[in-house]
Amino acid sequence: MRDNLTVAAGTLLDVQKLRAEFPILQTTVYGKPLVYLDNAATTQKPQRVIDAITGYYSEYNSNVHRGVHYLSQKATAAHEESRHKVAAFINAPHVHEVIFTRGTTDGINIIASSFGRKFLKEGDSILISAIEHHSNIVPWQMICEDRGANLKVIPVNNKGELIMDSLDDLLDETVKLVAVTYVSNTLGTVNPVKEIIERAHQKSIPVLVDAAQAVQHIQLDVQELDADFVVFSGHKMYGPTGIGVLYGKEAWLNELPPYQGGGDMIKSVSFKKTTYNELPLKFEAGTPSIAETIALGVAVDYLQEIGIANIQETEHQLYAYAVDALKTIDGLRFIGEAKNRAASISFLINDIHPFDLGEILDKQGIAVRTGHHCTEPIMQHFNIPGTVRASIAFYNTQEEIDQLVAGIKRAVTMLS
Amino acid sequence: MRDNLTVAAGTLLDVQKLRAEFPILQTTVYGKPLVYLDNAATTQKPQRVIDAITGYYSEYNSNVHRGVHYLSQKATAAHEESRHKVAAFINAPHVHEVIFTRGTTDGINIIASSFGRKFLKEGDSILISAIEHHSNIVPWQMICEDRGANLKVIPVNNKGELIMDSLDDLLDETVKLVAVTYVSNTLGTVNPVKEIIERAHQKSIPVLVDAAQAVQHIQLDVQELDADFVVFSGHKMYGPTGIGVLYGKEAWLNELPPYQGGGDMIKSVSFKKTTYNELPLKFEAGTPSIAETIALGVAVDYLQEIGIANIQETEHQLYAYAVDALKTIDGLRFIGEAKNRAASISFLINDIHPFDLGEILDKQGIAVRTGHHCTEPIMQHFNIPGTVRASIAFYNTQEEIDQLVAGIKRAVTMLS
Amino acid sequence: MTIQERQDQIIEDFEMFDEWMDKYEYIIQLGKDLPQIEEQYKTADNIIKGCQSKVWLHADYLDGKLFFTADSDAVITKGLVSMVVQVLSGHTPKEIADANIYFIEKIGLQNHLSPTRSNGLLAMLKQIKMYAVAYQSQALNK
Amino acid sequence: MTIQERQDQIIEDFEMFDEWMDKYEYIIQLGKDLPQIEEQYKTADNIIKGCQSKVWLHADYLDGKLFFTADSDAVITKGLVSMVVQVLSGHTPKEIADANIYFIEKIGLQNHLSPTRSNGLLAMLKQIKMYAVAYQSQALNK
Ligand SMILES: Cc1ncc(COP(=O)(O)O)c(C=O)c1O
Ligand SMILES: Cc1ncc(COP(=O)(O)O)c(C=O)c1O
Repeated sequence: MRDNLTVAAGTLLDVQKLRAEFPILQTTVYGKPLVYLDNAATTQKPQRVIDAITGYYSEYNSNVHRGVHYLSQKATAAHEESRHKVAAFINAPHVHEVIFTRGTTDGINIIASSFGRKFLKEGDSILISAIEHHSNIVPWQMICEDRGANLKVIPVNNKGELIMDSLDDLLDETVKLVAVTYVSNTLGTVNPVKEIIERAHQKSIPVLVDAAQAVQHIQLDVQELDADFVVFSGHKMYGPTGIGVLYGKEAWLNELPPYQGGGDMIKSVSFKKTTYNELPLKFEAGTPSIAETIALGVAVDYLQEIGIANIQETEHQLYAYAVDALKTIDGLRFIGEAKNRAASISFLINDIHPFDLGEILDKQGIAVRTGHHCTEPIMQHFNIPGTVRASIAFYNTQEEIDQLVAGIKRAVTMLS
Repeated sequence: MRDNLTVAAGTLLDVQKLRAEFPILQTTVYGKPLVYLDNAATTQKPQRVIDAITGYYSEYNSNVHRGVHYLSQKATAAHEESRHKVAAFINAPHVHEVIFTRGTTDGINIIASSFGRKFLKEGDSILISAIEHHSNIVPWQMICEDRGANLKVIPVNNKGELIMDSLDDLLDETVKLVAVTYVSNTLGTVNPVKEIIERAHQKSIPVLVDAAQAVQHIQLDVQELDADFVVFSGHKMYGPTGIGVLYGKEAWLNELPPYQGGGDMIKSVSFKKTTYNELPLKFEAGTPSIAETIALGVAVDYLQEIGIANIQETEHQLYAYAVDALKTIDGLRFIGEAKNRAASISFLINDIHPFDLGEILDKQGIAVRTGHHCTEPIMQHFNIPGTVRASIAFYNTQEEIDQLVAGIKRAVTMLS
Repeated sequence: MTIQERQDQIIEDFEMFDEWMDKYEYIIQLGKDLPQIEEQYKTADNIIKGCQSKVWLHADYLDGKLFFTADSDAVITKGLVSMVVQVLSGHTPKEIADANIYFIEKIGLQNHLSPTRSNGLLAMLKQIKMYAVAYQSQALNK
Repeated sequence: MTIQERQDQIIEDFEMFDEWMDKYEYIIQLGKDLPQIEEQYKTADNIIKGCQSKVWLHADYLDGKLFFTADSDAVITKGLVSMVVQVLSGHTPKEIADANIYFIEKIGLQNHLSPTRSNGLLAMLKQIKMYAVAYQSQALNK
């Protein structure tokens, strides 16, 4: 399920050992051990990430950047160190190309607004794909409407793969930016983003990569991809809520107008003339999410320690196991059967409503997600109201997949 | 220092007892007990707020709103309960008038952008005051520039009080919105926002109140104020970083276009037609800052438990004590001597640079802030490069003020 | 049976079950007894908002009483609709409008249901009460 | 004194002090020895960016050597500037450009200074080295 990925040879992780560091994985739901298969919505947190937050608030909570006092210096140093960690993690050439955001959605909105206001004119267009999350659709719809521009869409085939042949026609001279997800949160499809970037760059069109479902599963090297903008969320990569990252090439970020105004993003303010700050602060107005950036840094350390290549290998095997196991269920059909897939598996069973199935699974302690997963257009493509989605993380086990399959079988009996 | 405030009679708090719940107040800096007088930058957190975050991540971390499973239901319920708590705390008529933001800066930017795009035209103006924080200046400068509108400023006298006589002239027919701070983070001035709102409303002009420095010190009743928009930050009211509140009157919020696009803020999405969600979700795109909203709710509970009226009384006495104590220092002059003041005290001593003074205080374990406090225009008004600012919270003590005064005297000897 | 009697009976039925599985099977079974809405009434207007699954509800006014038919694309939802319809169908608008609905709380359904479901259930009750109020004022105006 | 010798001397001086207070008083004292910049050179161009307080720095090129004068509106900053100037002033552009500056780290200043101060100090060093490189290439071009 990863033919065209360049995978560093990873080794299988000792999952049982790693699970021990996740407090929530030790809990029960309705008296049954929690089987958490909703990792695409958000991942659970290892103890050290939680401890980083507790430690910050208990030992050195302070506002950053402008303080002379000890706590402020300590908080500032930790906050900025996280930026270095993230930069190293994604191999950003410059630390100041890492902008802290509230999450993927925030990052996309920043670019949609700042890029759109500067570069989009009537008749221009933005190119997205048919399998995007609402967060990578609506911001573009909004700015396109504002500027009189058009939203164009890379179509998808019935396996859930982008129809790459259409790309050359779509990438016409009206296109000012391509925004595409690396991994689909609904279908699990891993898009050939490197190829998309190459082909867009041939026509000098910049590309934004929504890596919300990639950065925790796949080695992400912004230089190797040559991506112009990359966005992702802390809470989906074992970090806290309320924090995300926008990577942008220095040249682009310097050219774009700032997004929000306020403290920190300015060099000097007067009622007559206000000068904006340099990167990264130009895009970080107001008090940052300090506890969150620090804890995100710890999550990145954690991922570096266990190794993304190893995570990728471990998850790849579990994914294949899950697909095989689910195939044993009568009437089950997968929604999304792309050649390259990761993390998320969507399916339906006969005419059972996903909501019913999800509810009966829940009562057995199994957490999956049901519905459109914030990707309504792809539901419309398949003409379905929603799917049941199981999404894995490296800490999931084959036993948990077995429980999922048994749980589904039990639910099907009840619901048929 | 609060002549025109309607103060519910509060009783003095048992500060020593309350301090015990703040882990950071038990720590030392350079081997000396921490004297934390930088509360206007950010407040410290009581144990229960920290525990709320730990509890969330350890027991029921999950994405909210769309999940059928137990964890998601529990997280959703807790997240939405916080909204109810905040609504009750500020006496909002409707719970859906409470929008969760990333902080005060985010809240102001939302209104500046959404209100500005809809209502600001060339030649219109926005009225702010001379003592605003950059976060309540720059977003208005940006949208004014975008729309060809003007920024007008309520002037200030040398005590740091707004010159209210100028208001009638300033509130001409070009003014589309007034944005004013309740309490100045630099001077401590408590502005007569109720009167400003009344006078603006006489001309049907809406008012945004920056309550970043008010909500933790003064009973805030949005209905009594009749404010159209009120913004504040969680981290300044004993809650976590990364979270804030935008209150808006239902009628206004319904009329404004959404700010960011993405998950949660839509009712349905297709490439042809996207329908936005109802309040509050219309303004909350993407995964919310879940741990943060839940912990903010706990901070609100805490404030309700100890009572804002009691906080106000306790701080009022400490403030008066501090002003008297600082007066004993030779060469000290206050920057800001408004009749009504709260929390922040700014001063300078002879020609000692604030940065030097702050550094020598820091080495004695005393945390104050130095510089322009993100209010450069008021520094320009007083023609000074910055101030030393001590800002109190209810947990500060008279002994700490004594230490501050002794510390300053020692520093002055060294630096003169 | 009065609205109260029917509620009490449902509460009694539910007390027989210890296991969540049995409760769900009972609910699903109830769904099969739901008086089917005619296809022509499955219109967008008759969809109740606030449910993750779709619910259509239609009211007939006959001899001074309201009769409800309904359907859902999800079988658990259908069971819940069925309970509400069983409790309220066949009563006068005034009885329905005045009815105190306590069975949901008594059987602890709200604790078991996802907030999405609870909201759906509440939306459904609200819709039925609105029908009742509408017919009541119509009756008064005559 | 060579650049190295002067650095070693500062390090030795600092080792005498146990107390932070004494260290600060030493720094403040050094500030008073700083060769004063002439008022005419206190221009915006000569302000070093990256300091919370203002620092003006001016270079004179005399007999193949660079001499620095400076000032600051904050006395601790002035002391820091003074140290840097004492170490580097009166040397050839090449010596300055090639100099390995280790005294800041050795006396643990970076641990004591706020990041704002450290950044300021680094900005100052950078500025001086830039002057040196500029004069060096000027010299080479002749
Ligand atoms: C009066 C005032 N407004 C706005 C802000 C900005 O708040 P935040 O940085 O939390 O967005 C602050 C805090 O620094 C403030 O004191
Ligand atoms: C592919 C994709 N893009 C964007 C998002 C939005 O992320 P967030 O809600 O953290 O802003 C998600 C997560 O739901 C996602 O899966």
